[in-house]
Amino acid sequence: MSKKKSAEEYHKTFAFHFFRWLSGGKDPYLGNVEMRPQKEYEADPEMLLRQEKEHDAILDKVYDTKHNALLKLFHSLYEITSILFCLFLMALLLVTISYLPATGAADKPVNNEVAGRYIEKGLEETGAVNIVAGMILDYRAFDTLGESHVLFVATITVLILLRLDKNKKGEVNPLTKEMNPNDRIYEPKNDAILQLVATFLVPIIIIFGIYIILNGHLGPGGGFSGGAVIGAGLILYLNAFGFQKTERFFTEKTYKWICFFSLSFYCLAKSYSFYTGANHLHSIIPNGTPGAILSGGLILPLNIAVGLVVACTMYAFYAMFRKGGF
Amino acid sequence: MTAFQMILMGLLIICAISVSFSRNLLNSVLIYMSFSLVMSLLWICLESPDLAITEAAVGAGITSVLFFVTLKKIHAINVAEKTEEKKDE
Amino acid sequence: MDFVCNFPFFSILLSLFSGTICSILPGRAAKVVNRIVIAAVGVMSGILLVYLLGTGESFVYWMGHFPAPWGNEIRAGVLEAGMALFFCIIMYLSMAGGAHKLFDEVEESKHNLYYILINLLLSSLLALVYTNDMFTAYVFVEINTISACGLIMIRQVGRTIEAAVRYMIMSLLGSGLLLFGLCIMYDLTGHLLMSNIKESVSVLIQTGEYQIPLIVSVALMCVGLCIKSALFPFHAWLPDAYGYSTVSSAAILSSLVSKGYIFLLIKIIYRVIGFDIFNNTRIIDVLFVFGLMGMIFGSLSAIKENDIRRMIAFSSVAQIGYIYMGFGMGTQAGMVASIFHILSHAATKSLLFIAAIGLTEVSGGSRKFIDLTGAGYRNKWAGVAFTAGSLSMVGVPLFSGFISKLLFAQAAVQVEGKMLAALIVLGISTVLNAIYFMKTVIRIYAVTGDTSYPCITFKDMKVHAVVLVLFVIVNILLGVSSQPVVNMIEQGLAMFA
Amino acid sequence: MGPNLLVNYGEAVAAILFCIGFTNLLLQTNLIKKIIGLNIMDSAIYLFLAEKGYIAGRAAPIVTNGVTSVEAYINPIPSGLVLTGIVVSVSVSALMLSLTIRLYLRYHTLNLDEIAAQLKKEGR
Repeated sequence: MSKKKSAEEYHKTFAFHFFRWLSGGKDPYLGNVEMRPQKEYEADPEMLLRQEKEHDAILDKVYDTKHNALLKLFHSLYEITSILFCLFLMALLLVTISYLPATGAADKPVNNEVAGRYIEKGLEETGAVNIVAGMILDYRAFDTLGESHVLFVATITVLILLRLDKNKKGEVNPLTKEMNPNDRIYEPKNDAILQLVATFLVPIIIIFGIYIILNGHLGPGGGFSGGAVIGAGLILYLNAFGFQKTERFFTEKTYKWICFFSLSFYCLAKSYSFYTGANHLHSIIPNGTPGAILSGGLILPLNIAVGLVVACTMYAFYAMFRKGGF
Repeated sequence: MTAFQMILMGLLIICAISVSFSRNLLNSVLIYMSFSLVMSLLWICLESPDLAITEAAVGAGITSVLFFVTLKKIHAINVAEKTEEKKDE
Repeated sequence: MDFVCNFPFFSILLSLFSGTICSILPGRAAKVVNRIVIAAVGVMSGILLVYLLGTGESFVYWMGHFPAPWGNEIRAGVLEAGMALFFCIIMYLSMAGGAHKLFDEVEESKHNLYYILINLLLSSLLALVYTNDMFTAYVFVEINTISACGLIMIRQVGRTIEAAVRYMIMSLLGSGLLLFGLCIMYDLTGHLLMSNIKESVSVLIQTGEYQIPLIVSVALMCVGLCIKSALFPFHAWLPDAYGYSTVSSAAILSSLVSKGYIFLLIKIIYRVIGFDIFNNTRIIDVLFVFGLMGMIFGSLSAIKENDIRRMIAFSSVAQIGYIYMGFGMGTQAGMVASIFHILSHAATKSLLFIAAIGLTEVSGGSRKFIDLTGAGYRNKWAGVAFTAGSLSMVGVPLFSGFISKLLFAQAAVQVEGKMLAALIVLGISTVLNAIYFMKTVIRIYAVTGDTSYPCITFKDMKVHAVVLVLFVIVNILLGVSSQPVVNMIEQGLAMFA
Repeated sequence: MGPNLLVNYGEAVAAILFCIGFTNLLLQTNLIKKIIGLNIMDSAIYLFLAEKGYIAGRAAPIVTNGVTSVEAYINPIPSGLVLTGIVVSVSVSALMLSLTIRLYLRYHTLNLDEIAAQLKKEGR
């Protein structure tokens, strides 16, 4: 049962005061404190000038890092303590190492049943001839998934730092002025020797990179090293022929989509394998005959995905560093 | 093989120390590049060809290239040459 | 296995995958995806927590087709699920509370990149919470570090970039030491999974083999994580990083990122080394001393500051000192107090950052105390919320800070040699806290004749006000219903063993 | 001192390199050199790990002629861990270099102390 209050009565209640205070109305404390308006302050222009000068002089004096005796003392103290700390760390590590099991021996704690199973059953369980590839992409795939995302997040931070964006209104953002993109010295010049060498070398380098990626489960190599080689080939091409040529087939859009598809494929494929593994379901992906190119279950497609991401990322790093965009 | 490994490790330490004391930034990056190369040789000796390939492609390749671009951006490579080129424009 | 057991795996993969998806979306859509993901992960963690409280035992989840020592694993218990739920709540509120500020400080074309960073940060935090494998922990620590660096420098003014460089240098020193410790541990035990390492370590302790390398490896890992979570002598990067980044970033960094590392340290103590073995080393004494020093010096630096955001940042140094002091006591009670303080500090610090931005908004964007005079009248919601946060930090009953201080004091009484030092420093630190927080509260409620700044009412800041109220409610809930939370923490710690 | 210092010379070299890198990271004033020091530090840890996996007289872990016995190959785990680690160190150095570029463009110096002094002087 609510009783209707008159407006006058309502104005006396706490609720009214509280809501008035909340909505920015009259403040209950404002009226109770005596407030006298101050006399208008008139600054003497000369004095202001002098004050400003003094202020600057004080700042110069205070932040004069080169002639500050205390700061120098602090610096030398810091140097001495860090050298001492590093020497201490070195001694500690050397002593530790002297107690560790001997290198090269076969009967160490490291060579236990874990490594044994990777070597003995690896071929059968993962289908990869290269045991390391089988290990990082099948047995310990979660680490590798994290690793490829480390690369992804590093690219994102580099994009944040170095990408030059135009606003919608066409304003040039302040970074552009800092970056000074008109520097023609950063643009590659038409060097005949470099171009000739690049014409021969770039295809070979890229084919070698592709070989490393596709052969990742059969021999040394894999997505990451192959991708880096391809990236190096692309960078050489860019250096020889300039941005205009590369932009014909490789822009930021291509980069974005390649990265997206490869990483999504990686995530989804691994999710499938994790999910089936954990719930003890049978995975439909065959391992194939060991030694054949189409073997090793998911390892080959994953290597290709990682290779694509790495190649694009390396090229993207270079392009970002050079001119802040593709 | 052991002697070869020891020589390589000696080279590693020499490279690491000379990086710290070299005055020129370009020199220190070049020394770091050779450090990576020696490292990849060492990994061949330690029977890890995967690592050797990756280190050669990444440490001696991509990372050094990125270092060079950075040096160029911060005008640490040959200031004189740069000013000449500006005149040409 | 019940379907619920998939939830930890789903939440990690969902947040990783949403990072990839955000890279092709425009900023606004990325924001929606980000919110949905955080909420979904929070709901899943909540369901998982209820399920675990029902069954009463933890479970292990294979990441792949291979069992324990061969494949990766994640593991979920009450403490892990509770932490994940809490992290999601705080992250969601921080993102919502700082959203309106993001548009002023970050270029519009880079908004989706910001959400990618948040998603990946969430996934790395979840992975650090759930992981059962040391090397996975290292990889996700790196993701956490890099995305935190991105959060610091997304507001691209000189100061934040300098702070980001300092942060990266310190963090990378920390990761280097962590990785070195991990390698030595791997060499001694031959395992990377936490449960297997623990078995091998207890065998090593019994046989008395490799004592020195074992202690050195534990010490290296501890120092690495201490550097990364800004324990007292390593806190030089912190004030700039928290003080100048965008407000959501500051709230998330102070309340979640450093707590992720601390939680990993707790996991290492319990699941890798073993609590009793860890307490028999001298390492806990070092942690205790540095924790005490952090409590005092952090507060002293905060008193000297005249910038509100930097003051709150310095107060973080002091609070992290509290947490390490709890570790240093070497008892179960100390550990429970530390974990409760992780929760209470996370809830309070993000509240303070979000409220501080409301106060600075009505002071012409200035963060100096002199301009903040009377800001509590101009923006009432933020003023009240800031006061509530300050009271919680000082340790007034009804708020969460009181309970954590009470737990610390109770834990200190049980420890023989450290009781006096802990209680004295706790008292001094509380007084110092009161000095600088009450100074600020009095300042924002001082009367000023200056009416040049605008007033803000509820209509202008609906989301912000709701977020502030929710934060205060979380805080008071932690403070009022502390016993269930403490019971849950104890149950979770029992599951760790 | 334990018995194995001379046998473990590879790890000893790794420890020395780690400390050289650590010192560089702490003491060099130039950012570029700090980054190089960081890379040296990381490589040292990877060298340490790779030495752990090495077993004298055994071949690289790539199955040849269908031989799958433990006696034939070295331990594959450290190689896998180092592969992951190298990716991490590349990403980190790319990030650090881009931060360096931005700092230089803003302050025209690579010395962190000078930058800090400049910042304080500007009072922002």
